[in-house]
Amino acid sequence: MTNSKVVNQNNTQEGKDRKVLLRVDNLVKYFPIKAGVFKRTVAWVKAVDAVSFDVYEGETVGLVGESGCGKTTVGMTLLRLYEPTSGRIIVNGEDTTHYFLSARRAKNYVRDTYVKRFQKSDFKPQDDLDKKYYDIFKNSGENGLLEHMVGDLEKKRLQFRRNIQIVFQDPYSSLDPRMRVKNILAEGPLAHKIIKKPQSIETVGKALEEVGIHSGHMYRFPHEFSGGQRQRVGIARALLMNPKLIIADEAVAALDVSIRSQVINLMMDLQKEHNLTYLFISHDLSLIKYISSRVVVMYLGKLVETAPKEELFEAPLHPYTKSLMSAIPVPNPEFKKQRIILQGDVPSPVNPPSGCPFHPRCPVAQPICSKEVPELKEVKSDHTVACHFPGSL
Amino acid sequence: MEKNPLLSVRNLRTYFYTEDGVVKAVDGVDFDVYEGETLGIVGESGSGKSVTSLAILRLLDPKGKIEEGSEIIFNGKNLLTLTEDEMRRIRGNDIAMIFQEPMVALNPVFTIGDQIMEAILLHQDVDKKKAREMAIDMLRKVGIPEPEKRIDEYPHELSGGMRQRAMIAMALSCRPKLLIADEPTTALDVTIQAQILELMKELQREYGMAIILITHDVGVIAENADRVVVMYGGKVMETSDVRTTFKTPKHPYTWGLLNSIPRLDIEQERLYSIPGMVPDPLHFPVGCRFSNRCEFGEEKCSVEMPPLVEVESAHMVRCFFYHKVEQAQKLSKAGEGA
Amino acid sequence: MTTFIIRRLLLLPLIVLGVSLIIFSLFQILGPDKLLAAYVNPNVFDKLSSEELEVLKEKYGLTKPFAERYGIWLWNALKGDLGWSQVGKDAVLKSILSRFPYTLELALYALIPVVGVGIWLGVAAAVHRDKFLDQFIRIFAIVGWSFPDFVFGLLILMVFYSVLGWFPPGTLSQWAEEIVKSESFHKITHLVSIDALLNGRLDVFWDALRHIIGPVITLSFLWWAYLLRITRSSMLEVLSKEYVRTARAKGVSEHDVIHKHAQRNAMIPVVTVAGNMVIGLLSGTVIIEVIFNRTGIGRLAADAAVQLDYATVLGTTLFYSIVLVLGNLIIDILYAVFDPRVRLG
Amino acid sequence: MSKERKMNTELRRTMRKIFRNPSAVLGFALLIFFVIVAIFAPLIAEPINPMMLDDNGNPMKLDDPYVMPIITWSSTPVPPSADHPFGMIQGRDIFYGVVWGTRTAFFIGLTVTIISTLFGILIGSISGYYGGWIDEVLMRITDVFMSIPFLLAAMVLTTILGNGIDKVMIAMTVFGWMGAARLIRANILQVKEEQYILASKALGVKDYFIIMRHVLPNTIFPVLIQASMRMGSLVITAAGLSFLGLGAPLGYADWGSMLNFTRNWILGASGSTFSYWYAVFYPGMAMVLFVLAWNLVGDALRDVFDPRLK
Repeated sequence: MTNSKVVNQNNTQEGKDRKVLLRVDNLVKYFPIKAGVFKRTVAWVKAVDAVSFDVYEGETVGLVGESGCGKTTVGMTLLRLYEPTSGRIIVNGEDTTHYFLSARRAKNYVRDTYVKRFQKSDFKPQDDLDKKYYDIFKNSGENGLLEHMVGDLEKKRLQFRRNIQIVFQDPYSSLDPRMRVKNILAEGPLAHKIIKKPQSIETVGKALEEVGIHSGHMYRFPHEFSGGQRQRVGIARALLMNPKLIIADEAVAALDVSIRSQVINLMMDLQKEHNLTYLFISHDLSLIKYISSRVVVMYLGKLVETAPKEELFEAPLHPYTKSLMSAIPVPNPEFKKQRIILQGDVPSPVNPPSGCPFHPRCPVAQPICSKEVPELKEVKSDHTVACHFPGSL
Repeated sequence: MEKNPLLSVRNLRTYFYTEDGVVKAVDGVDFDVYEGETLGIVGESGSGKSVTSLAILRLLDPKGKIEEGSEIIFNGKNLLTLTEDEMRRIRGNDIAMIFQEPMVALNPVFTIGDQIMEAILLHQDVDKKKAREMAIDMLRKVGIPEPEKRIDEYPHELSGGMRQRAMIAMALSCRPKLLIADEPTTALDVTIQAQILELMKELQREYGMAIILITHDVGVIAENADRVVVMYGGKVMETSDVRTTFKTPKHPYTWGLLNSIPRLDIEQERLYSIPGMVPDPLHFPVGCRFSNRCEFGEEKCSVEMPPLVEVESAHMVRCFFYHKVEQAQKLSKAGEGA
Repeated sequence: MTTFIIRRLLLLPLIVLGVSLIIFSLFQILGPDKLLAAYVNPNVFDKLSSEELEVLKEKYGLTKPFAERYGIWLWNALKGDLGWSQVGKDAVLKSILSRFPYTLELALYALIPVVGVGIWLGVAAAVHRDKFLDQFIRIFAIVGWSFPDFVFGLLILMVFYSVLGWFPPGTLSQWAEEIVKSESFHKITHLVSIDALLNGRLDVFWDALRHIIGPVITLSFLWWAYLLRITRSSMLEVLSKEYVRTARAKGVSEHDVIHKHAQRNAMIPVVTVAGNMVIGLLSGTVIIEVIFNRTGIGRLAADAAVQLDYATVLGTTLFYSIVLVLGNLIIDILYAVFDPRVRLG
Repeated sequence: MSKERKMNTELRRTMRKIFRNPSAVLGFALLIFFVIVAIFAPLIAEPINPMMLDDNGNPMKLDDPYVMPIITWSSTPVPPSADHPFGMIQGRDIFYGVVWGTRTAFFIGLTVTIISTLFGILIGSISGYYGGWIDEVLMRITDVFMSIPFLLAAMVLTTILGNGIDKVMIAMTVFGWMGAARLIRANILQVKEEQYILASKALGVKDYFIIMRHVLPNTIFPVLIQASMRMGSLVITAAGLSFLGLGAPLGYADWGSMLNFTRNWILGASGSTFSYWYAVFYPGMAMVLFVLAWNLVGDALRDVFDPRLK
């Protein structure tokens, strides 16, 4: 497992204990395509294909890619609005992959993923999580581990929902048009019994003021607000759950240019105040450069490059990352940049190209690229790339 | 500069008469487009940029009226005085248009070939066979692979980028003198956007046509336009050549806009935010339309509409206090250097 | 496309089975005594003793459990034997098939004015949106839609038959019916008016026409309205679409913008409605056939329902459901033809 | 209290939108007229039998005001007169029947609409929200019910159950819920993909609350509009059944069965039938106007709440 290596290095190299808040391990999400007389599955849309990355506490990770690269699916799957096809989602040092399965399937998951491995005589823990679960397994056996991981599933689900929240792209469809803002905002905290009904006015008022909306507007309906204000309401809704991680899926893409920076600045201020962690999903590389500390680049369901922001923007190694950067229009007529115009369209994720998914459009592709899938390698410290010839463009 | 403009828009006012009141979507807009150049019109939603483009071709929906006193002079003729029939001969022939969303801008029940050929047959004296050949040529020219096959496909069978190419082929099939491109790449991915913008530049060089490029993306304007018109609240706020506007913006709105977007070319500590909301066209503020969001404004601004004045050669600004922006710009440049 | 058709055809037996099961179980509410009445001459029925009744029940299998009786009916139905129709005085299947042409003929005649005029008026209303013409057409349509078919039918009868004496009720005059039934009259299409033309009997053709005009007026007045409204709203929606603007930006004339670019798209939902209408006309002209005293399948079904002739009721409902499923299949195929975006699969 | 004011302006805007349209005004006016007639029926047409006197010598009160009293033994229709403004048919006063028939129409229409719509909503929302095999089974059942022509099915069931308006209502409900079920299912499938539903799921809100709080309020309006438009056609069908002699019993204050009387006089093939026009006209017009009222109201509501279908 490549990821554990990355984590350990980080801890030692930077000399401080950066805690991994979210670890995405080999996440796969396929959607079936059904056809034929009996609607059988004939093919799969490989929306997310073996994606792994870590998100440390307090940082902002930018997940960037073009439409159809699977970045939104990653967000939805992390939130378990979609169930992952395979892979693990580890939050705060606990495997949460099975949280939203039925109790029976959750147990099967734990048995298949851990117990069967632990029972082998030559088993050695590969990472911290293995070690933790193996200790429990040794001390209290299979039932003990099951109790630890599957016991009280309902409570675990609620805890999970509180830990991870989402801010959506579309400020128009992300708020229920028939509900007053007060009820929209109070819904989550009431469902989790964080607050009681009489308190809701006070809590909601505070949250609104915090995102820069007059608390007296809590009785309004969403359509009485502008796009920017609605997005603020969306942020307040997430904030009210006291989450550790907020997934922002194109959170400012639909806003007018002059409103975007208001919302971006607000989100950065809130991050400091609440010690939030962000996973910022966007197609806009300039925005990602501004807001994030580390960047994950996706193409056609696969992760192609991940690196700290400065590193990535100074020396991108994957030809795709580099072309993407060159394609972003810069509002400075005097700024000279290398122009790389990619040929053709993004292929369909139903029939991804063989080998490296980027090879049909890659300006520096070699014969091997169409045959072998490049592995994700750590080329420099904390800078991984999936390319046979990194840095050749 | 001494050339005669291909298109002159003078005091264009376009009002929409709705149940809730009169929406002054475009309220006294002036600009010129010269042969062979690209004029960028930049603005946010409600700035009136798209309405301006539709007004030029007189394609507004029935609620919108072009007010008396407006002039749109194309090739020496005032388009607003032409009959509907005369206007029809200009549309698609002398002035063509491409739209933001090729998926909805192309008719879903006709093949792209049908739609390109229709434009050719309307304006050129050719038979169907010849028109088909011309359409295939056009498709090849805009970089659609296997045009002989693609010509018989329906819009939904093409990808977004290919659709926009087909749209361009349709618009350029009669070699217009002016192409109006209304957010032509907004719906596309950046790598596809780069392809399409490059294609438009190539075709412009080949055909020598003028382009009005309408977008909200200042980056696209900076890289593709020769001159720029900044619109806000139905009015032109600033206009000059692209370099001048982007290097030394003089209107508070332009300045704020350029400082509020995340950029690849410079390091930014914290983005500037233009305060307030995009104005509702039903309730523009009195005086300067930007006065309620402006940080440089004084009392005068909320009373009186500033005129559009030429502050440097060919650099027009609608602001009483543009020198304040000059100072702020100097300060921020100094800060960058430090 | 092929898989789509196969899928739908596979559904057909399921639906037919479901329909027959529902109707069959509904009749069980009656209980064996009343069910027996369907088998016995009513004059004899009242005089029978209870023992005799039991014997008869046994004979007709009415004492057997529900599942078994349904099984027997189903088995016979599969063999093509739907039983004896008391109303039709013939085998059920034969009664249905012999009456279906009359209904089909009426439906076809009604369809021409309904579709032609309905679409034409709908487009006109949309193009002149909110103007006088639009308001007028809309009022006309909603009034038409609000008229119960039997009230309008009665009015038509009163005016055109009682007062003017032009359009009599019934299917054919006595003399014409005799000609049609005679050996020398060749039944080619089984549609009387067309067969009359093919046989060169203009007088019979005219007689058939005279009898069919009343119901056609009634049906078209009621159905126009609906088609017109759908066409209008669909047309309005299409006219606000961007591709209509693109067409105008190309310099396409207003006539072509409306009748080529817009109308072709607006017809897509209209196909569904028009199709449903055909199905409705084929299966739902019950009241019209009763009022105008016409021979037809609706009339057969109505009579059977009133007289609890359950073999006929089962037969006609099954026939209807088959028409409906096949009709819907055809609509979906047409839909795909009209809209290249729809891929059936 | 800006909140209240906001509400009021919103409401006023909607009202203004509705009442700017003259046909909507006509619809509501007609509807109100019928409501008034229905409420004050005992005052407009007193439920008494003038042919029979009670002990005090006053006309006897009717046991069941919905059964039209026979007031003349002449079986041919009697033309309108001062005492009987709409004339008489089959010995019964047409005016009385039209007035009390209003109540019958409301009763049948509202009951059937409400019950069948509620049932449809139940089936449709279960089907749409849960999807999978539940959806598959429920929708196939719906298909089967939809494959039987409504009028015929209602006829069969009414005949089996026996005459009476309660039987008509049962029959129409059993075969009348599918439209609402399909509509609400389609709407739910659409709403389910909305981001606010996903947001609620991400908040950990329970399914039941998501349906009740978000899905239903956002899907129910088109169903209610459809229901109001169905009122008209349901009344037509009920009357149609009565007209065929299956619904209300003979002499019941019901527009359809009054027209049933007329049928014989019109098809009687004598040249003078047009002189019986009042027998068709009054009950027929009552019905047309009643259905028209509902259609106009439904249309107006749809225009306001569903701008897509203007």
